[in-house]
Amino acid sequence: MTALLDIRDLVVDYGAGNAHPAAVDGVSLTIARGETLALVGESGSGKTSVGRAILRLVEPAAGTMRFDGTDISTLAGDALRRFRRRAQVVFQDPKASLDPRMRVGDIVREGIAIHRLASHAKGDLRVTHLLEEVGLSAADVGRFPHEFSGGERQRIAIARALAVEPEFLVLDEAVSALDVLVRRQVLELLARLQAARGLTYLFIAHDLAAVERIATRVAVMHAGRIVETAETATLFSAPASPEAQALLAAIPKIPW
Amino acid sequence: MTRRIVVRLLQAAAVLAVVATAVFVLLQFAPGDPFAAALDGTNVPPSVRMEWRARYGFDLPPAERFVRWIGALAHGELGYAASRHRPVADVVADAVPRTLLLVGVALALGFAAGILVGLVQARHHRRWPDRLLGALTLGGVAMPEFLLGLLAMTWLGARWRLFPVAGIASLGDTATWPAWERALDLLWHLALPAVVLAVGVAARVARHQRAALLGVLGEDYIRTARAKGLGEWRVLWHHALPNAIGPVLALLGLALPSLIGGAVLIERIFGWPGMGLTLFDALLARDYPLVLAAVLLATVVAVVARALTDVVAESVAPRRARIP
Amino acid sequence: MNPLLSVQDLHVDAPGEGRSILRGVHLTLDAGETVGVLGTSGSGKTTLALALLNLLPPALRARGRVEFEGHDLRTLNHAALCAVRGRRCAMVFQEPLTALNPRQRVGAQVAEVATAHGEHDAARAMRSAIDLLGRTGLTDPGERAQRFPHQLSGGERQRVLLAMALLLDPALLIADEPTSALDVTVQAQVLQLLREQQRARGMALLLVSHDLGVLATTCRRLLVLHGGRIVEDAPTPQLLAAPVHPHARALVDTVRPAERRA
Amino acid sequence: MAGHTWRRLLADRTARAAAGVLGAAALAAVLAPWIAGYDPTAQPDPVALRLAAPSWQHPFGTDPFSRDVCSRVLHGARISLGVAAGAMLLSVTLGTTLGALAAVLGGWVDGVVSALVDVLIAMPRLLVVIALVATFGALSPWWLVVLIGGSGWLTTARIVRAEVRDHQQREYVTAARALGASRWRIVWRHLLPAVAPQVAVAAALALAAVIPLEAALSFVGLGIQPPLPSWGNILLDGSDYLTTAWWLVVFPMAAITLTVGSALVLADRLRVAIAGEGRPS
Repeated sequence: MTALLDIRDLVVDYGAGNAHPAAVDGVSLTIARGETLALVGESGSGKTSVGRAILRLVEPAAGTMRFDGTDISTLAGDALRRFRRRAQVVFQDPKASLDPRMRVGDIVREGIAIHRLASHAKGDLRVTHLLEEVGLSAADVGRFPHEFSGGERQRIAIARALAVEPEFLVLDEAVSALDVLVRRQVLELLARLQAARGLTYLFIAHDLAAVERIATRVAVMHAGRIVETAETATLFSAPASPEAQALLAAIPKIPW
Repeated sequence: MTRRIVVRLLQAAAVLAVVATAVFVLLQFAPGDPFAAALDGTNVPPSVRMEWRARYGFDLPPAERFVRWIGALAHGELGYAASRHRPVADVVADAVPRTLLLVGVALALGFAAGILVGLVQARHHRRWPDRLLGALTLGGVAMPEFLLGLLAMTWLGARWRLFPVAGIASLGDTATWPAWERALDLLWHLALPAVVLAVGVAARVARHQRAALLGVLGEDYIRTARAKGLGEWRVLWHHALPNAIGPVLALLGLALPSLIGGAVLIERIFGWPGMGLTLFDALLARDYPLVLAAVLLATVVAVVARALTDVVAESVAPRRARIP
Repeated sequence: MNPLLSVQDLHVDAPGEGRSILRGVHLTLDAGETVGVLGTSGSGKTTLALALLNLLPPALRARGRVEFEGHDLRTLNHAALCAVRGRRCAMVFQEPLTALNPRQRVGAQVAEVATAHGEHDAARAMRSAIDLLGRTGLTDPGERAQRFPHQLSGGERQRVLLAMALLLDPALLIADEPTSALDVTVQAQVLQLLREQQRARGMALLLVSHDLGVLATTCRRLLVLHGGRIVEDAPTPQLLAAPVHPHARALVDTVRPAERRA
Repeated sequence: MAGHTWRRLLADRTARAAAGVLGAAALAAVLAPWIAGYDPTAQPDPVALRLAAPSWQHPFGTDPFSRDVCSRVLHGARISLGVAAGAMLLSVTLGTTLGALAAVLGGWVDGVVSALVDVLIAMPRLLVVIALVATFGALSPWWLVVLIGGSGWLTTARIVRAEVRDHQQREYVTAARALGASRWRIVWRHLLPAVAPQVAVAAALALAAVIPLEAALSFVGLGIQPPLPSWGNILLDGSDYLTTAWWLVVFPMAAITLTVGSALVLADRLRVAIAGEGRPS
């Protein structure tokens, strides 16, 4: 199994100021091609910052990040843009992550246009295919995000990410804001896409219960560090760190 | 907080330097000087002209005059106002307190009335008191102050003689009047210009106060307050107003420059002998030292007041947690 | 015996948007009973909680009867309604940060409940507020009471809200998603506190949530709200074991562990 | 126009009425030479027609020189609204450009623009313009546009800078960055459309500030010079006859108050439409 992503001693430090995600204080992790690594931690643990640093949306202060063998921590200009074709992101709140003034067709097409992946006519066709792949219809291209439900919006965000044909997706609390029933459908969609396209996922969540069904392995974060990494089944049956034990204990025990 | 105050002070100093320089440079382009009218007649011998201009430094190169002016300024000397035959400092010392009185009273009246109107409008949102006051405040903002001043002076002053039409004191030997009578006389003269200015302020404040209150009334903590069983006025007064007053106080600083602009016109209409009237007279007489002093002082007042309100508004700004 | 709360045919419409949020809700709740309302987003569960105490935003119109301790809260005059709110029936909201006044110290916000309902001695109101803050698990309550909401953690803020609701020993506590905004471990602690206080005071609890786990571990009876109507009303074990309505079944299925699936 | 802020605005009856008033005023200004019954400077009979009350021949009456007030107000609209529109366009363009550049480039550009705004905004605008006009003597309307417009960009720059910075923090912009969009693509495709409604608010407010400014200048004799009519100098002419010939003042006053009020209402309704952003229309 080859590592698609290999991170060593990642540090993210925002300095003074307050409107930032939490800092990261020396995180190392590897993700193998085709697997799903869940990164779980409470608010302030730094899990979101790890995802953003990998995508180079925030600048890491120290550490190395290798993606498919190349160092991505210092990429710039064209090389950075080419990397962004390979690694994409889906955020928690599709209401915030979709430009409310753009039509769905233009939102999904934006990546295709930036990377000049298709002519105009072919681009249309590709957008249609993508929308159908995520469970929407070709007729939706002319509508605005606010005309859709939360689950449908998240499907639009997934289609936008897939438009540049990435190998790696950061799912930053991508299903946390969805209703339980919709969440299950979107998780099924993500699993289907992973199988069909050979995708690798970094699945960020604040709640262990949410990752049990999708994760291959789970890494638990606390105060900017990873305190435990284990196969999903192992972590749920025998959590080693107090943080993992607390997260597991917090799942309500329904009296069946 | 301390850093903010220091930055504000530095900015205030920068404004003053910029204004002083700009006004001085601009006036160099202006044709004529204070002596043009009096001395450039054919009867005055050139030597006399030279002598008078030399006495007040008008024969020096502009750069040197600027340096001298700034130097004098640092010593509190503002030069000689030829059109008034008095030192500028004396003219200004008379005029500035009058303008401050006018603007201060207008601000106090305007903010008190505006906040009250905003509260009533928010309390009766979308019902008739809100609509009526909304129409009135809109008119109050849309109608230029000088027009309102003109109407008030003509009807309440000239036509119905309820108030004096001009000046700051009644004619006659008011100096011998008892103090309280002089004070009443001053108030009587102050009433119209101050109320006219206050109407514009109140209308603007009310519109902001209403909008700020309505914004705050949609907040969760207002719902909490209602769920506690508080009455509507108590909710408005104790929970909405403290959170909605910040933007309105910030308006104080932002509105002040335009209020001083408005006061200039109002002083002219009502013959109120403050800085505005002084400025107009000085402009007509091309009395440069006086013009410079007038513009500079008006700016000082605006800048200082803005810095103060900024600090106040900052200290009452809603407290929010860090975003995780 | 009459029920403590009896809601009959409650409708809430949004005339501006031309849609209905609640379409005829019926529910009853006895004194001391714990009832959970389960609903997904858009089911109208928050609207239901707010409508009970006439706290709906002005854009929404309600009709129907909400009888509480013998009064119809929908038609009660404003002063009488204010006397019920916070004293006989209190409420806890979802977002503890925004539900607290950012410019008032939290102790004063708790004490205000007492002064609003006739306690004239401000010092005594503050003492009882601090005392209760301590009993809701706030460490050093005297010092915490002097803080502003943004100086507390999320869990502490929710404890403050809870203290505010419990101060006058209400007969009914309505809690709308009281733990959804909290970290999972804090959520567990706050739920534990809520259960303890309910038992100790014997008050009725109407808990509204999207999380079946939260409801099932706290309430004896569960209602499922769907499309503005109560589609299922059953004791918790019965609902878990044999949900009738398809929507209720789907919701139960999402949390049912694999080994219990049919 | 994509984006439903504009659609919400169009659906708003109050906003349509305000826009209608402004549109009618603009139309009247443009068509003044054809719809005004008289030459605004003609003095047909300074004796018999002096200060004639409103009548069918002269719906707004005549002034002390027997000129038709209605024609003067219509032609005055050309000057007053022309100067106002020009000054508004200048200040909004300047403000939007500088505010957006400051927010997007950050660093020293932001420092310079912000410091400039902070410093200049404390200066009383009317005073500065009066001082300038008085210094240079009577100015052509074009110079008035430059002066008034050039001194009015500060508020727009503040608003645009704050709005752009706000939107830069939002997740849809982060998503565009993650897609590999360049800085200027983000500005052009996402940020400018996002702040456009706020710019429109700033424009309406600028118009509401500039019309009274021109009127005030002309009223004290420092703006538009006679015989060219403007709303301000018509008022100046009429101010001596307030108690005897009300029509000299009432009509230009109504014109100013109506146009300024409409601009303010439009700004209000735009704000309401913006607040409803993201919700179904």
